[in-house]
Amino acid sequence: SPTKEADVKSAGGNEPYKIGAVLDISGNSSSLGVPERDTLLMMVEKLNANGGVKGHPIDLTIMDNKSDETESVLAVKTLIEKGALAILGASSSGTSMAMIKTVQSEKVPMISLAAASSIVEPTSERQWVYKTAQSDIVMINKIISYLKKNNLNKIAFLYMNNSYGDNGKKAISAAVKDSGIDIVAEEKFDANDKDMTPQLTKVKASGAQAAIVWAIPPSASILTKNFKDIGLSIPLIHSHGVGNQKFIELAQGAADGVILPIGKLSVAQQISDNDSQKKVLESYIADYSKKYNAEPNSFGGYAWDAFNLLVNALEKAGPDRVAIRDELEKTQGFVGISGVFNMTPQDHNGLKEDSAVLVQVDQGKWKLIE
Amino acid sequence: MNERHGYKMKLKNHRGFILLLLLLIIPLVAESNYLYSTLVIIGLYAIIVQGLGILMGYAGQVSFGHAAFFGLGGYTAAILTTRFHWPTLLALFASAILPGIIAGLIGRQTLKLRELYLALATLSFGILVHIFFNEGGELTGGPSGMSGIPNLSIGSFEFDSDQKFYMLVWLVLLMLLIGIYNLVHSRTGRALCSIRESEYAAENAGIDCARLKLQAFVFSALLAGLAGGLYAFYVTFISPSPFSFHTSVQFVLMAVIGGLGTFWGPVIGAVVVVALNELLREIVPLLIPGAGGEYQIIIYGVILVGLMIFQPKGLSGIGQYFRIPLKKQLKTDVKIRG
Amino acid sequence: MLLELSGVTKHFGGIAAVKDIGFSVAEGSIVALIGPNGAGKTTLFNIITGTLPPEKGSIAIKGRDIVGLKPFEIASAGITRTFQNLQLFSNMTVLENVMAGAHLRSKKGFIRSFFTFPGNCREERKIREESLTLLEDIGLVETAGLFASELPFGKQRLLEIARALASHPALVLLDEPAAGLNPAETEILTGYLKELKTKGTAMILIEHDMQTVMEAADRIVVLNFGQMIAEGTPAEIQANTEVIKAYLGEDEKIA
Amino acid sequence: MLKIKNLGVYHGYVQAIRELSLEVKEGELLAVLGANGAGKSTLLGTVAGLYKPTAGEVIFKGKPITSQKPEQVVRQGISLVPEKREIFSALSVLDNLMLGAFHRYRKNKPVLMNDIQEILELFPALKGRESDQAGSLSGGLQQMLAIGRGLMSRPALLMLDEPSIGLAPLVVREIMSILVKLKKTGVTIILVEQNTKSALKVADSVLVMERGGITHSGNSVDIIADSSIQEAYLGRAR
Amino acid sequence: MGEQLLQLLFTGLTLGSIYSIIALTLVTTFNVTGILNLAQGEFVVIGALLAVSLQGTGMPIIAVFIVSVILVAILGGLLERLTIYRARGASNLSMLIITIGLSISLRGLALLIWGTETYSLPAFSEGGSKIVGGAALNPQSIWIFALVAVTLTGLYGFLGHTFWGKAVKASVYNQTGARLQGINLNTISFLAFVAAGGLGAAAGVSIAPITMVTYDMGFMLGVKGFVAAAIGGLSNVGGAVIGGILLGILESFSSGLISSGLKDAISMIILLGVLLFRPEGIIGAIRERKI
Ligand SMILES: Nc1ncnc2c1ncn2[C@@H]1O[C@H](COP(=O)(O)OP(=O)(O)OP(=O)(O)O)[C@@H](O)[C@H]1O
Ligand SMILES: Nc1ncnc2c1ncn2[C@@H]1O[C@H](COP(=O)(O)OP(=O)(O)OP(=O)(O)O)[C@@H](O)[C@H]1O
Ligand SMILES: [Mg+2]
Ligand SMILES: [Mg+2]
Repeated sequence: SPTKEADVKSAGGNEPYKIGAVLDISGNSSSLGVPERDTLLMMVEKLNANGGVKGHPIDLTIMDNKSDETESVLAVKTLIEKGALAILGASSSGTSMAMIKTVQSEKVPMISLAAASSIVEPTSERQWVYKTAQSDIVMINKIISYLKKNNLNKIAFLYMNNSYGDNGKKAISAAVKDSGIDIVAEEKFDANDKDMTPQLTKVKASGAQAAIVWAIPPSASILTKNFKDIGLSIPLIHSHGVGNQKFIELAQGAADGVILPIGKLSVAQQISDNDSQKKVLESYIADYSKKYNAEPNSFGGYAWDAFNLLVNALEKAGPDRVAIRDELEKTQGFVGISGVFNMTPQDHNGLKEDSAVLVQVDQGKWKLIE
Repeated sequence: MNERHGYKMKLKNHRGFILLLLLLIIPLVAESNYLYSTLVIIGLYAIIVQGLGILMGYAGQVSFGHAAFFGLGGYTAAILTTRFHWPTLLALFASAILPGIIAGLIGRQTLKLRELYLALATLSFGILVHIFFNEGGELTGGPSGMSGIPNLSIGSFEFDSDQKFYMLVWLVLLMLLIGIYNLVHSRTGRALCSIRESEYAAENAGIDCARLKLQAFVFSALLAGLAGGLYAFYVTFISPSPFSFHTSVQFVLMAVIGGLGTFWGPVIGAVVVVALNELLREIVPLLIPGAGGEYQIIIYGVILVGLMIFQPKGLSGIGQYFRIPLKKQLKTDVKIRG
Repeated sequence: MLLELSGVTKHFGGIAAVKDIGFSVAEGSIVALIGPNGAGKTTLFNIITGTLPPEKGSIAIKGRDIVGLKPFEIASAGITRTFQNLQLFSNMTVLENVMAGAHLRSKKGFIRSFFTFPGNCREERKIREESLTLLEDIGLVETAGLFASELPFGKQRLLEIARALASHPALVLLDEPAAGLNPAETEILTGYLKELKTKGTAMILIEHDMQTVMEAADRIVVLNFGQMIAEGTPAEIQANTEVIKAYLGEDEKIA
Repeated sequence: MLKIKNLGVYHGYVQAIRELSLEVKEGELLAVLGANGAGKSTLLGTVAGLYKPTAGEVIFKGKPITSQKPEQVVRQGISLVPEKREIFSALSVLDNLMLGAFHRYRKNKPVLMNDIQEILELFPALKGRESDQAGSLSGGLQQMLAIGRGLMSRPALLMLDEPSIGLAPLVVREIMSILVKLKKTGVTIILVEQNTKSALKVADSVLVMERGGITHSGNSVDIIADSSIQEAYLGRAR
Repeated sequence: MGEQLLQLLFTGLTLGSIYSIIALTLVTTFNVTGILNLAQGEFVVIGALLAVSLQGTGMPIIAVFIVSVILVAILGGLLERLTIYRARGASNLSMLIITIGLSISLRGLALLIWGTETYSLPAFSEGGSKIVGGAALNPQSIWIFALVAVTLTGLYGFLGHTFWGKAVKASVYNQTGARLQGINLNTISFLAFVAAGGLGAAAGVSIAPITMVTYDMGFMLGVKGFVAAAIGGLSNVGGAVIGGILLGILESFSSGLISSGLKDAISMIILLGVLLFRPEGIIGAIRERKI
């Protein structure tokens, strides 16, 4: 639904820059879309309050695609009709993929908030498409190096049977190829499965030295509970998909000891003060918790990055889609929530391993390890 | 088809066609891609629901699995063009044929079932196919689907703009409508209806119910598949999620809202459901400032319920309020003979 | 012989609904099937029309064995029926009901139905005319445009008969056609049936109205508890004490 | 007992009953004749509360019951045996009969059971079929069941819509005599019949309907005498 | 191995308990009104979510249980009066659509009130899973089975052995006939939905400790329950329970021994099999004569 930003004209008299966002606010992936919407609304308000982009207020129109791909297509077309200079979103891989044809043919820059690397690759067919969420490979590499360090080389991989889990699986099977690590058990489960014990019993039997799980709550939490219940004692490594307090809450104590790679947002206080991101993170957390009195999560972070990347480009390029696209591609050393972005014509995400850290759950809190 | 007064009805329908044609010209003037793509989606759904309408409204056989045929069509087109590099037009034909064949295979047994049980069987078929899309690995691209589907092109002419696609889809739909119009006013249409009313009586009138039901089923699958193929070429990306059970339910909704067993019902249903969604998207926020998808969903459901309460026979029945009863017939009816 | 039954048997659980029935129907003749309630008359109809499979016995029309054929095949072999508990196409008009009954009179299949060849139209018009005349004869033509469900009970029964006749069958099975008609109406119906007979349509007639039976039937078959207790001309049957005891009753006088 | 004042009933556009007025005395057996579509069933249906009249009123035992719901009407002691039988085909014969007494009592099995026995005595053909599914019965047996169910409700006013349909001659006569017996016990009866002969044998008074109105009414003797009616409804030689 | 099988069995029973309670609630409404209530899953979810909120106020779990059951029962009755009651006489399909509409609205409402978050409830009995024969058994599933048992006996007693029960059945088979016997359909359908609501909530509160609860969980639950009910024979309360347990065990074993990706496929194939070869469900009911 087009949620108009409060008072567009607040900043200067200049006519506003129109931008649009397509988010999965309701439907399956609404847990992604909602914090993203909240973040965007917050950012626009703040920006326009401080004079917008060179005196031009931002006129942001957010549309809900109900986590539906067809709706995504319609939504993005509406926004382009309405003259949006660029599109933010969508929240999940499928809905983002569905929009690509349109933005490519209409030549409108788009910044997706979803992780799948296929969204921006091959860049030769994705000149207009960018994304802010780390590709899974970034996270996988973190995990691989951890496994290597503790020479755990027989692993079990469990993943959610949707595109998130699927991408995770693709990434890891690619990554382990020549790393001397082999996957002795590979199990999947449905997003709305209520008990993963069967899969875990297989893992138990497989003699794996560590279990890696690519899923999001609630199923990730249920799995973690089952993991404890059947008395598995090998290290349990999750993905950044569980990088929110909710996961720990729902696992009801079972989450302690879980290890996962994650954006720095959740451990902002723990990272060293000379980390370039520290300031940005703290200000975002401050703003967000002030406005919504709730902790922001990494999804909100993706939106933050996308918005500021765009504003950045707008300031240099002005209201011109081609110029904006070029500026986005030139982005260097942009310090965001998910990491430090260095875009190139070959890399439309621009995040590296340093954008993630490994943490462990300890008495229901994230604790930085390494 | 309940033509209470023979040819009069036919005239009325011709008016319908003319009206439709006029309506179709307007967007060409409007030149709005958003409008085009909305109409494309409506058109695609209308194609499917027309077929479903024959199956449900006329033959009286419920199907909660048509999203599966829709998807099969889409995936056929996608796979043949991206994996096997078929020419797009050929792939489009295949995307209609294959679901048809599959329908033919499962139909024989399934269509023996009645009402709820048929609904269940089709439902589980739908879920099975959806699982196949997810589990198809390399072939279907699994949950993340497959992208890079080329534009549909006939010879050197490429359907690369929304406008072109809009015209294509509605041309197809129009031709179908004319065919279906003939069908429902033919011997076959009558036979289909009689199956809906009483299979025993139909059989005893020499109607091969099993065969006819199967034909209707295959036909509806063909249309769904065709629509699926077009969808794939239109969006050029395809993944399992649009072909879930929800979509099947949507199709049934459109059929029922439009009015079962009526000729224009399916088109009306498709228009109303899609337009309603789009309208709510625009209007709700104006009514309730800052309202998110939640309100749309609620209102959508409420409207649905309202429709079924006040217009249980579907929207195309509304016309009846304006139609004057056939006084003559009814008077003479009360007369006793002998 | 048009229809020949022999040794036809069907049980339901314990009950022998039809037991070892055998009789035959000559071309263009009317055979009445009478007997107490639950004697097995309707069941026999269901068996002949292929709605129920017989356990034993043979059924032949024009010498061709039709046991195991599907109802629609039997219909195209020339046997149609009416239903005791009406099976009308309620949400179709009276005319459509009859035209549907005439299904076998035209050929056009599913695919050809998408197009309007002049031939098809002619075919369609022919069927339409025929059906209207049929309604005329049976006295429903004024109601042609009503939904079948809107007809009064008695007329619904007449419509069933019209629908059964629409395909010009060689043999019609009528299950209590006169039920719900008053004597005057019944007489008209009886006359109509006899006229049909002269046109060469054979009939098996289940009827509890003796007047009609005696007037219309050439031969009468009497069932009781699924068994055939008598067969013969109306005169013979009226004289048959067993029949009187089981069914007609002593003081039943028949004009 | 039952008073109907210029009743009007529509089915959609069809006026099935027009300005119809009649009165039925306590303990009377009224036969209603008329061709198909005359409106007989509609009349009974309206009294029973199945159809809403557009005009006029229905008064039973001095109380207006116009457009009461069927379930209310039954409690007043009016019971209808509909022409389409409306039996519960998936329930057993026994349950069908029991439910006939639903508005009288909800438990107290023994009493119920011997009522049911009485009914079975009246219809020996149903004996031994108590536990069969009603739907599996033959047409005639179902008709008996429907009538039996009607009797189970012990009504003050019993309305039967063509009860003789599908019944063997013997049974028809049986039923007619039952009606006479019932009448003697003070039950008022309205009998819609096409089997004019049998009906006239038992009726006290007769009422002939045509096009939703009453054309003739009087005691059975006069009616049988009336030649015009002879022509239209009784047919010659009957 | 044996240990693993036992584990799979336990898991199957846990799932089975969930499916059977849902199936049971579905079949109840179906048997009483002839309506297949696709909003049943939403009743379950709303029941659970209400419980979450109530529990937040520090009520004891038993009180939470009772209150949310009562509230949702009221909701059920209310919705019946507002929709089903007004649409009475409409075709089964229209009724089905109405319940779909209801489920959509209720889902939206849940989204509005409780958002997209996932919530959880504490188990009825303290201290997590019990290890039995080397396999973990979730005590909550025992509670659920208790609920199933109670409901089941209640229904059997009512439908099978009371006069009202007969009346209710009758009203499903022939409405006109039922009304002519003085059976008040409106009351029946009203009470049916009150019961549906109450049972739904009860189910919700008791499964939430295992399944957790999100606003959009109802639909999937509904479908599973529907499948379970069908396996058991739609018009058969006992069958529904057995169907649910079967489905649960089937899923558990097929994902434990064959492939988790295909477990739904397997249960679907079983369902198709049942439909084609035993349409009246594994617990058969007699089919009636049509003509
Ligand atoms: N499908 C069935 N299941 C169980 N019993 C059946 C079935 N069909 C018929 N019967 C039984 O078979 C017997 C014969 O039934 P049928 O309908 O043939 O009688 P009928 O001669 O037509 O009686 P009527 O004159 O009352 O119509 C009856 O006892 C009936 O209960
Ligand atoms: N459901 C209905 N819809 C529309 N019209 C109806 C309906 N039922 C009856 N009618 C009309 O109302 C009039 C009276 O019908 P009704 O059934 O009362 O006649 P009847 O005297 O009972 O006839 P029969 O002796 O055949 O039962 C008829 O003209 C009939 O067409
Ligand atoms: Mg019979
Ligand atoms: Mg009548």
